[in-house]
Amino acid sequence: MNAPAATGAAAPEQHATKGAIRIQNVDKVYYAREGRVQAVSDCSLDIRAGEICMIVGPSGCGKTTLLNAIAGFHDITGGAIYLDGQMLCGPDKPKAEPGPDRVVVFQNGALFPWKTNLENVAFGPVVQGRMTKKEAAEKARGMMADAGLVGVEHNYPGEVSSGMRRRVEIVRALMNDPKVLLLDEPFGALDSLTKSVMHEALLEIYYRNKVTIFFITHDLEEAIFLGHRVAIMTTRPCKPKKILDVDIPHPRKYNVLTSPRFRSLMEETVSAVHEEAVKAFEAGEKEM
Amino acid sequence: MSAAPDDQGRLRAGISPGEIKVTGVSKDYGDARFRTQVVRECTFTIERSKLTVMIGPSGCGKSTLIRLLAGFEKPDSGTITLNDAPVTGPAHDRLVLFQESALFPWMTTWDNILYGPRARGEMGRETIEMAEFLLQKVGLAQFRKKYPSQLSGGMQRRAELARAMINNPSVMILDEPFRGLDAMTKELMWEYYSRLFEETRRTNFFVTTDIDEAIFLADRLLIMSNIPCQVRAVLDIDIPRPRTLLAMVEDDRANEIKMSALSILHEEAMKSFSRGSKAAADFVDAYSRRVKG
Amino acid sequence: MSATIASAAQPRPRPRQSIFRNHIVRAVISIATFIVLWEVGSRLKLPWVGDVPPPTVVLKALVPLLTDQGYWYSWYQSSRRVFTGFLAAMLIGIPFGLAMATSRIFRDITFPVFEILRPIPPLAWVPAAIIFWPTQELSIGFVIFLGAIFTIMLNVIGGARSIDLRFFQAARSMGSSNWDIFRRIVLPGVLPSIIVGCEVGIGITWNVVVAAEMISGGGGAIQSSAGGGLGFFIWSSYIGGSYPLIVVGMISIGIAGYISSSIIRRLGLLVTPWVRVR
Amino acid sequence: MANGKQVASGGEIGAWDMVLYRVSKWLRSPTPYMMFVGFALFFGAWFLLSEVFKVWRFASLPGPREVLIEWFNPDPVYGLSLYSPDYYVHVWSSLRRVLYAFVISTCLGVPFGLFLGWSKNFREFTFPVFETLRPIPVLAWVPLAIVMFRADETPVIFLTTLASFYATALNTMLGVQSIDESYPRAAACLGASKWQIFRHIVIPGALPFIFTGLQISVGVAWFSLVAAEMVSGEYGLGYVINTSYVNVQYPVILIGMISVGIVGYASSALVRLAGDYMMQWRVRELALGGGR
Repeated sequence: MNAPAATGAAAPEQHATKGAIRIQNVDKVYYAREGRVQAVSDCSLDIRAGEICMIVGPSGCGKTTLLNAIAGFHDITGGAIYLDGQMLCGPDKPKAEPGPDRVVVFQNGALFPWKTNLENVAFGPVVQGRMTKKEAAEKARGMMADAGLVGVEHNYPGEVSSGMRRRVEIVRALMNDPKVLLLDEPFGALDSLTKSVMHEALLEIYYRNKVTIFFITHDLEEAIFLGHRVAIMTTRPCKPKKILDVDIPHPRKYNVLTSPRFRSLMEETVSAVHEEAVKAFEAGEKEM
Repeated sequence: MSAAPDDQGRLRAGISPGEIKVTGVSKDYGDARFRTQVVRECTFTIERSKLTVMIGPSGCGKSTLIRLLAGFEKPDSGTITLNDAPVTGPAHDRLVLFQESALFPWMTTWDNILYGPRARGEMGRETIEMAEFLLQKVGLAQFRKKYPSQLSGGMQRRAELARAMINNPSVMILDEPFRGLDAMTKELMWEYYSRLFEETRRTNFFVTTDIDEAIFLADRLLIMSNIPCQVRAVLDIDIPRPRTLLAMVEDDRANEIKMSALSILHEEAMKSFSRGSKAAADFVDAYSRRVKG
Repeated sequence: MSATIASAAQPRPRPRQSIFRNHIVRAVISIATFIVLWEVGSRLKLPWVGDVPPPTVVLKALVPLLTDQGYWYSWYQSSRRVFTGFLAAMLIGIPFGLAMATSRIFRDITFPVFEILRPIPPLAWVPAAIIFWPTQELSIGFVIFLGAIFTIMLNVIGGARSIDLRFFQAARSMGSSNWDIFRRIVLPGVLPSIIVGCEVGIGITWNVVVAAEMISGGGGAIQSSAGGGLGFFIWSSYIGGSYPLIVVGMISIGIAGYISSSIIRRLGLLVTPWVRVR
Repeated sequence: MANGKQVASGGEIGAWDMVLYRVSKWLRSPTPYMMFVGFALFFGAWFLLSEVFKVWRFASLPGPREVLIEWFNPDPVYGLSLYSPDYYVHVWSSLRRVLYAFVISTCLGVPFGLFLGWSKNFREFTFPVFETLRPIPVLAWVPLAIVMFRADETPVIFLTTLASFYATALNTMLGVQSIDESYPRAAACLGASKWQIFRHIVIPGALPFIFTGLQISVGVAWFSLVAAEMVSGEYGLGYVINTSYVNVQYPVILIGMISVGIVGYASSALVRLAGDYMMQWRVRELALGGGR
């Protein structure tokens, strides 16, 4: 096993004991029209319980494939993934079962447009049969209030702003008391100022709920601002190139962005990522 | 992609950078009870041969301002002048690059670039040569026969830059041109675009919501307030060119500017965010109390 | 989210057998089952299906027809009608639609009239058309024309409206004249919608031609013979009691309709190369 | 989109205010007056050509005045007007046929389409047959339908159903296929079972397409009903149009055509209303995203 050594400097506050993910030598090959595609190759990564782990890489590098494997949307062709020591998928069982312990927040948002925000948030516990509709609505209302979402319960997602929609979706995920939150570039489509507001909102939610967060992004500033650790991935096939400990204490606010420590981390990341980006950029152009 | 001296000469040939003055411009929308002032008493100058960047929260009326500058719409009051001549309508001395690509999907890269000269009937041998040169310059020589849908996002933006440059506008107006590109491609586009600016020294007006983008590119930075759109602050960014991403991260001056810009912007962003609904306003309220307390 | 393609030299082992082949096989199985069920059902005289001639009988009836001049003449008659009616609809519908899309006043004047005429099904026009037009051929042509024109016009208008506003602004600021914008922005912009409209329109056209020929043949509206056509072929087979020929006629029309819409699709892709690549 | 719409929603604005505002804006634009001009031109030309000047072939067409007088005549010359009970018998029998056809095709077409979209196996085994039969124009089925069903009423209903069924099933299938992949995934994440995904995601997700299909379905139902009634059957508006021609009662042809137009338009409007009612979320989204 080649788990990266924990430096401890940026260890997450150890409130959470559940939600450690171990990704072990994962391979993923699929066959597209153009032929054999090696999306992920020999990828190993340990994510500690209760930490925010940021996965950074250029778009199309296979990060989402990794997330899909953890969530159980796709099978893997080699290696294994464990959640708290339990095998999610591995040699005998290539595809994990999607379940409410690992909830995904999607790139373009997946709030059901035909349900009101409240119905969306209450959806999980109701379909799992854990709560009646009424209990779920009660709890949902409480959780939405905690996240500052008051007065939009009976609106449809299409009626509220995109930043608001993302928050509703995160709350919907948290309703299930998940061990892990899997976020797939959730703020990628927002403009940068709304994004900065959303970052602080996400941290707020995180400080109260202490779940493990697996966060995919290609925005370096976002990665360093939010994460305990930042894993920089190589382009095609995807595997960790460098794992960076972000030793800026939580709770963080936007003025962290201009602190010296932040800048030195930023420098380190920029240089590591830049060559990958150029590689991806050029590969993209060649393919065209 | 470094520019040979004669390259630079060619790029600069025929450019006469202009200066736009905006004085006391206001613009309202809607009528009777539904009237809203989007731009109020806006006054600023887009200086000759400089890259002026305007930053403000989304939905603050920046796009309206661009439509006014381009001449698609007329201001309710105030004046806009280009080189002291009033702006009356769209013309090819002020070209706009839109958010996301506005390349005509039914034309090849080559035809797209030549659209302007063709429309004005200026298809001399020189124009063709210039088009050829620009195509090389933006690195799309092999893609001349491709349609926009066959190009990647970054290539589309570069083709659009070429399409604008061939018309030799005295001012180029760019409305969040790199929005929608992924963060890494975007950063490469910044470097590319600022090098192009340094070579041509054309007057550029660039609108964005991204603070890093703004500081990386700008000679002057205009920070706008929320609706109604007004200039909140003007910062001169005196960081030497050429700039690179890494140098900018290390630069103390850049960081200072960022800090002061951020504090203004954060306030405006929160305001713009809460304008969406009452609930968001409540959220912002609760949030700021929590942050302070 | 696709990742890179491994070098082309590598062999391409596929873990499962080809899906493509599978799906063709399934289609064949499905159609074969349908034909067998049809054969069995009609041989066993099941209710409803019992009176439909079985496929074997239909096939037997078809073979001599292939060399029959009259049968091919019906093809020719129907196709000619569809073609002329459809051409007229295009020649009038496209410019009309473009005028409606570009001129506000013209649209305000004509669109409401167009909207109240549209819900009347084309075939309801048959008697009125016969009263109005001097010859039979013209009245059938007119009804076919009506069948296609509404769809074509709606698509032209819709297509013109969906052109991105920024294209106009960009063209305008690069110094385009109105005519230039119309020719180089509006026309190519609506072309894909025109093609979609034509594809739907020609489907309706075949429906209408069949019915018009049938009504003229046997429904009573037109007493004299309307000069054949596949619709008439079906109707006269029905009157003459030769049921297998009804099915032959139906299949012929199905094939004709399919061929004409694929021709339009092909032509469409030819004139809109930017839609094809992607 | 830094303008107009978003800005206007600043204050508290009621739905009724918005309606009033839109109406007043519409009245101040040239549109309604131009519309009036358009109608005046159309009916005027028709009237002048057929009744006053009696130009060329127009002379044989009944004019608008003639048609209106007959339609509103308590004692109709040709026996059919708003005051004759026969008129309602015809309208009702057409309406009833369309209703039957619509209900049957919806009950069959929607589930069929849902399964076509939902299950790849089902689709691959059944869709080829569907696609082979579809190019045959519905109206080419007329004689065969008469042969198959013998009775008077069933062939007409069968034809109408067939036309509607194609539209409904095809659009429902497209609707299911159009659902963003992340919706069923999100539901699976939240612990929904396969059946729950079908009920909570697939059905509502396909609803917009289903209603588009139903709109088309009503349209083609009237289209083929009229043709079928013209060829066979007794009663019904198509029958009225055809027999009036045979009996040289020309104004009645026009009455029949106009009635079909009105009833057809009303029925598709009903479907649209039902769709809006069932898809509140879309109505509200569209209301917000109105202007550019």
